[in-house]
Amino acid sequence: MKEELLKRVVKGPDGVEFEVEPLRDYYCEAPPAVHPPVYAKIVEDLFNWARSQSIWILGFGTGCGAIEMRPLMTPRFDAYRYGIQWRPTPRQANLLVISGYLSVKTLKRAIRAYEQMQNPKYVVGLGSCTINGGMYWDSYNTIKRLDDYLPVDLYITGCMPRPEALLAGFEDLKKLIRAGKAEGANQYAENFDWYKTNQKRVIHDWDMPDYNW
Amino acid sequence: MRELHTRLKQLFPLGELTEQRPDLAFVTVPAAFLRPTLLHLRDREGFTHLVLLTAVDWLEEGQFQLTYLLTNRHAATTLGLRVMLPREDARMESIHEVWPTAATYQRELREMFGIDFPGSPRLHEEFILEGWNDIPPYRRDFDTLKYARESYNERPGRETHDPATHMKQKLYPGGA
Amino acid sequence: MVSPLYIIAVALVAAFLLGLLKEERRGLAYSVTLVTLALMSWISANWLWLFISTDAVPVEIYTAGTAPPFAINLRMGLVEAALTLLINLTGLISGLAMKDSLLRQGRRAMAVWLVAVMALSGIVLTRDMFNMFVFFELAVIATAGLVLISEHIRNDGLTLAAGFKYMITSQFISTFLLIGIIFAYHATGTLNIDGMANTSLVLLNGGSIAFFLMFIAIIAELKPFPANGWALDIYESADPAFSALFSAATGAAALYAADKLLLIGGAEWLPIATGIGIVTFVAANLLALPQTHDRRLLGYSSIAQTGLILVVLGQRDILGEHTLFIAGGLLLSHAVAKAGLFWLSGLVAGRELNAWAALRSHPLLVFAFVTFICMLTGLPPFPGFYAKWELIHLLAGEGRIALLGLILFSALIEAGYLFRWFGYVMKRESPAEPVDTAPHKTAAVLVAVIAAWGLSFLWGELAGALFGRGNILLALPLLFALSFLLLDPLPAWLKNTLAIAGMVAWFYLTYTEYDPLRMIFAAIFLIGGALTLLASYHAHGKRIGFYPSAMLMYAGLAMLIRATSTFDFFVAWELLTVGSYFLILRGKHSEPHALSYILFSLGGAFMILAGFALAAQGAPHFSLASLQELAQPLAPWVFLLLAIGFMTKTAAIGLHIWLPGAHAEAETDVSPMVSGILLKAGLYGLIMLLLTMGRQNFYGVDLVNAMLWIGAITALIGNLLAIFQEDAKRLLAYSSIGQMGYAMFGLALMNHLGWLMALMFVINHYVYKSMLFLAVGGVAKRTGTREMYRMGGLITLMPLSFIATLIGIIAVSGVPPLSGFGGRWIFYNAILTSEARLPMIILFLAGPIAFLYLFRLIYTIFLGQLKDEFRRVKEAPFWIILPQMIYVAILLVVAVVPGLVLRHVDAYLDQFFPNGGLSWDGMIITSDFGYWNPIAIMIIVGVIFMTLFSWLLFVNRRAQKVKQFNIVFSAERPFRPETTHFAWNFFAPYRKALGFLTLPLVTLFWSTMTDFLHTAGDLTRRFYTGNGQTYAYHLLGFVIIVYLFGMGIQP
Amino acid sequence: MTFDWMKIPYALLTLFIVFNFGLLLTAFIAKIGARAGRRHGIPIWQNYIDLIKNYGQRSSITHGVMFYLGPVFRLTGGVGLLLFVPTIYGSEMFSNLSFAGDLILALYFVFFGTLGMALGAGESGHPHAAIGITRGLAQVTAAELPLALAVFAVALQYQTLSVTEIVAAQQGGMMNWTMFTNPLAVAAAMLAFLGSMMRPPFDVVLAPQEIPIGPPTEYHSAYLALMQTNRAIFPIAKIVIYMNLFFGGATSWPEFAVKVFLIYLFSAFVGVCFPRFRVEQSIRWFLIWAVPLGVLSILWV
Repeated sequence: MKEELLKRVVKGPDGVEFEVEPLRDYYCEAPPAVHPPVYAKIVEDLFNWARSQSIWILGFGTGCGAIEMRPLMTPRFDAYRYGIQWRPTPRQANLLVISGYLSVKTLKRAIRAYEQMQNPKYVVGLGSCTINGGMYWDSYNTIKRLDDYLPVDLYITGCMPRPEALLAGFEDLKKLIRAGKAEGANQYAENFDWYKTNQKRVIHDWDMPDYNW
Repeated sequence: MRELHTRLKQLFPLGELTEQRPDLAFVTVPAAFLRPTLLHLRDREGFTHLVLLTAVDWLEEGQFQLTYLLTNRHAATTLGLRVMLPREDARMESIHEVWPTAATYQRELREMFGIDFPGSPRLHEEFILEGWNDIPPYRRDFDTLKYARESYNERPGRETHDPATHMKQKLYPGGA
Repeated sequence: MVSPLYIIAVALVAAFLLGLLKEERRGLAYSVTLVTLALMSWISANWLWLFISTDAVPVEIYTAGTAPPFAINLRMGLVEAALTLLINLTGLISGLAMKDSLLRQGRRAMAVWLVAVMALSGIVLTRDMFNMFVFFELAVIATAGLVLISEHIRNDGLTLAAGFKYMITSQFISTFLLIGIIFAYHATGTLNIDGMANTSLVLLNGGSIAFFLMFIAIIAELKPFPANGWALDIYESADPAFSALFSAATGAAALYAADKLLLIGGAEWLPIATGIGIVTFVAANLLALPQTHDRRLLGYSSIAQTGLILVVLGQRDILGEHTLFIAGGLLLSHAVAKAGLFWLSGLVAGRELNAWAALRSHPLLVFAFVTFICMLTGLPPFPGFYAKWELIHLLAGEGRIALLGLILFSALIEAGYLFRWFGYVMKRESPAEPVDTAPHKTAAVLVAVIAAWGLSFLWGELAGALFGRGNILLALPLLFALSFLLLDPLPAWLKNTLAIAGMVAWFYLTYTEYDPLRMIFAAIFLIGGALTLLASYHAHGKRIGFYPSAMLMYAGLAMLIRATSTFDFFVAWELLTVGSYFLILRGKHSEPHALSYILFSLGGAFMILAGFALAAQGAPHFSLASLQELAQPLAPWVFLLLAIGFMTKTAAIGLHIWLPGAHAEAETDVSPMVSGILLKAGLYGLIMLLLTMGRQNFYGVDLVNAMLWIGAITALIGNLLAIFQEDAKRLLAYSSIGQMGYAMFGLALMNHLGWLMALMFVINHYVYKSMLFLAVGGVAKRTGTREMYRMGGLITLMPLSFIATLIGIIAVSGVPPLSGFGGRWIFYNAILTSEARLPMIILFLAGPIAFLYLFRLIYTIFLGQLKDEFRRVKEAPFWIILPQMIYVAILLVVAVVPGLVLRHVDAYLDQFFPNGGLSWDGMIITSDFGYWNPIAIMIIVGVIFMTLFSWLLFVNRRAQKVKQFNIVFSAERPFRPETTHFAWNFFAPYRKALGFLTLPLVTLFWSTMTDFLHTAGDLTRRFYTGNGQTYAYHLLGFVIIVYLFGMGIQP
Repeated sequence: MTFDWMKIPYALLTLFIVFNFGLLLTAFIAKIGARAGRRHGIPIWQNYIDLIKNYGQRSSITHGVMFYLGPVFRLTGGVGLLLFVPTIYGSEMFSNLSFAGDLILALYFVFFGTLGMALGAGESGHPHAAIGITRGLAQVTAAELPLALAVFAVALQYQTLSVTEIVAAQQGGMMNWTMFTNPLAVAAAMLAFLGSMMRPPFDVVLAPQEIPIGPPTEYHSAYLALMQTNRAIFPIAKIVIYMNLFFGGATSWPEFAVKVFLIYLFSAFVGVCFPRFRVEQSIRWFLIWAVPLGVLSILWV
């Protein structure tokens, strides 16, 4: 545990001393909730269609695959015409692209970013490394199966996959969303303990609340 | 380079010069003489730039080799100083006063090889790894594969091919 | 009637008898001394009563029935009776106060003491020059003797040196005097002063040199600058009770002697006396400025006062019959206050000014100290105030402007060091040695206090009789305020209730008198003041000193709006200034700020005084309304002086540097009083001024236009400075400067809507600034800091304070639908008819800048990250919240129905500016250019807001409440709240762009000014080497200079 | 006073038209910007989809009361601003709720949303939000000044503060527009317009790559949807004021559409051509270039 997260005794302006427990006082402790589709099917279909046509990707590159994401914004590929945009904050993003190998250290940040996104949210694993470790299969600090830690909706294979492959992958993701099959967020909430156990097994210095709201 | 070596040798008990290129050479220095040699090189010989500081694990010899790579910008020559350390309880004098950037390299070496540099700033803070709980991963007695197998789940069905044979088979299925 | 001769005879006999007593019978000797002094005082008092109660003529007495020099010629008149009473009483009380040292020094000292007092009385009583010389000799020798006898107490050689220096110089003087008398006797054949005067001595051959010698000798006895080094050592080394006599009685006697001599000299010598007097007054005050030794400072101050009185005597050609009233007022003020201060100095152990902080634990002594310094500075209701008022008026009436200016300038310096000293008393660390509270010593001080107030009443009555003015001490509000002095031992809540009741009652009694314009101010001063006082319920204990000060301020405010004559107005102005000064000084770290406040305020007040005096042109009674009858070339000057005076109070740019510190450092409930309420006094003054005088042309500059520019620049700089403050209360203080700039701008537009806007600002500023100061004060009270960046995230802990602040900042910023918008709307309509377009642009720039500091205020305190140590902070105390909530209600009501107040004012303004008023048609307010419907705005905004809010509530009904660190942080987590709360140096880019506008040039200017004065004082101090010889040279030099001047003007 | 209740449905109709127009217009402008970069750009209906998507988000979090109120304030500011100004000249139907106040009301109501948004973002506790706000507020003080001066010049010119009357004075041919009768004021105002549109070179407030993304960093789901709605309405409402003051107003919806589009295009055009200013640079820029124009326009009237 990092020092700033330890319990500490502070003195208020009135001279009374009391204890501050950062993890309890500064962070929300609630577990994630399952948000099942609640509206009539036609409404949910409309929403799913909208979700599929408005995919906001979190601007967060984890590995070398991040370099393949940038061309999507350029005139050559122009992903905007498919309703795909980048957002700089996880609060507004729907899609987390794990772009390549994921070291344990980065995994921690990826988990935070994912948990701070709002339901429904999607994860796409990009490249072989996210599938089975790829060329980092024997590395001491790189995870090999992304779906142990985050609910992945779609993998795009390749080392590296070209932007065309990404576009094709996004189209597949859209189909999944429209079909109502992209319920990763709920899956994550339902199997929260399992995911946490997996995450904590590789992240040895767990210095954050269990769920990062 | 030779001249330099001759000059230096009159001052310090250096080993033999290994010349890789006309502008790149390595020489071994006893650990105790490293610091004066570095200072001499920096202040008298114009080797003002510490390019890198790295280590090699000679497991079989029971030694770590530290390499201090220095560059003389004007003469466009690079000289590497090698220092051999015993592997057991490895420690080396810190040179962060000579080059402040060395502190960062020394942090890395402590984390990855477990070589101690007493007095180096922020030496014991985590550098690249977070929450590492095994022996330093760059030591050769650390079994990376075993560690990876134990720590990270494998996906069943993964195949591994040697690129040379695999590509040969693919390109020339007949086996020409 | 007992013959006045007995005053002298009794003293001589008693002194003789003392010599017969045995050395051991000191107690008896002491009793004899006191009885004798009491007897002498009784005789004087008897005579005084006779002259006051009947129209008795002065009595001339020749002892031994023959003319001097073989006998003594005495006269007893009103002045003589009063002065001998003063001298004898001072002698008696000082004798009491120095009981210990007199008993130790034995009968000889007592005998000398008696002789000294007797000699001083003799100087006053005698009517012949020879005996004046004799009495002077007696006084000098007795003085020196007393100093020398007391030497063995201190035993440091200093006293001895001081005594000898005094002796030598005095003999020097006596020689002049004696030679002069011989010449004069030779020339005129009489020693009688009136006789000499009748024979017009100076016209006789060789007479002028004789007069010069006598004159210079008497003047030198007054210790004029620079020939006074020898006397100062006396002040420094003698027993304080003796110094009291030396300062009060010797000074009075010598002045009277000088007065008698001027009778002989006639009009030609008056300018010389004036010149010596004013030089002394200015120089001695300058010298007093850098002093750190209390008695030496008092010594300088005594010399300065003597100089001032000499000026009055020298101005008798224009003061005429009022000389007595003025000189008497000044002299008695000086004598009583200085004697009191010297006695007080006997109670304090240390000699540094700081050591007087020991007084703080004795409220009664603090009160005494306050009484004395207010008396010395000539604040109402003390006699010096009446005297100064008449003096300045008469001087102005005769056009002696330079003299007037010098007197006021020097008086300001005097106020400077006296109030600085008071600041030390209240705020500096208390020394280890306690105050000596021996009853006989404190009694002396208390007698002086009683005398001070008694004289104040007397002078008030005299002023009533002579000039038809009301006695200030009989003004009901002031009496009410003073009664809190007696009530001070009561608990605070009780006094608070009384105060509120009193203010409301006064409003109820007087509200019929006010026209709508005054009504606004009356409501703010009295009802608003009462409302602010609600917050004072939060204080526990007795809060000694708070209520007298606060009520003094409110009394001044209450009297201000009722004032019709310049005199009443100025009295009220001074009262509110002093009251607010005491209030501000109560803050923990407010000492330097309170000092700069009182200095700027008094400077402003003196400007106003000068302005009124110029306007009156010697008329004893001048009503405010007559200001409009003034014509060129006088009017612009009067306008200028008055305007600068009032702008000091509104903290216009250039005169603003006192405000931030004073408002920020004041106590929680004082800040709204001084900001929300007190600032309006300045605006009231400006309104009064503009209403009566209108536009004035000053050498081609339209002064109202100049004011327009000042208002605009004030608004800009005030706002700009506010955004760079880290201290919340300072931020609000600077914001007040800006807001006052707006109001001034509105007034200076000189059209209907401009005035309406200014008045709307008056109301709004009172409400929201009081509210904000209370809210911020409450937060500061709970968190123990005023620095905003230390706070943060308090919204959930202090929700009510937050609401008050939120409403406040919306109102200040002028965003619809709250009341600030009305002000802006009227502003735009007002400037459309104005020709002044350039200053307006500055104001346009100032407007949006307000957003910056307002947002900073609310964000850094209430939003953002909550810190560790404030996690358990509670909401501000109930009594601080309550007025805020009332203000919130008022703001909302004013926002919806601004017509409630404004339409009356609007109608009232029609008589001054018939064109361009608003029309109030139902709910719509229409101007010549636009329209505004506050209720509709409120409803529309409310409906839209509520609709959207309900919609968001519905769609977000399941939102998860998270805590402060649950923010996206670039996939990291925040480290600590302190490093996550973005608050310090909030507008750094703005500083880069426009920071050059905030260079403290004005502060630099004023601090250079004070430095300069101090340096001047220090330089002059080099004259005083402490060497007797040097002092003799000074005296010689002085004589020569006066000779050259004096004889040079003779034909 | 009797209130004409029919004004409410009419006002809602205006709101509806402007809302849709705004959504399409911003998308269209974005498409033009994309074309300048040789891309296709977003589909024209993309804004609708984004809006539905954001309402369709299932979860949301809140940082406190002011966080909640921020977007409400913001949108109230936008809607209110639109409704306080008559949209179509000469049409009783689309004069909206302008009976409540004149030009000054509109100008000051602009700040209503700004202030509320600033408070909401402040409550989120995110330092980037606070940094963004300080930048925005600092910039707006300088950017609003030329506008205020220009507005004042126009008010002086027409001797009225009523928007309707100002438009009325500009009727009867293009040469009666303020743009031609008082070109200095219009120039100053259009420079101020650039500063208030959150587009380059004055978009350091949002600065997506630097302080992602300034004030709205923590906003999401329905909060964001409300703010998007405002992004459609608010610029149009602002442009309506410009149109009415400087470009002769609009007598019909097509004219309205064309004028609003052209004015909007101006800022987009400058935006794609120029890089971003730092705050102190933009303050200096406004003070050096735009304010003197405004001052001249006032002196010139």
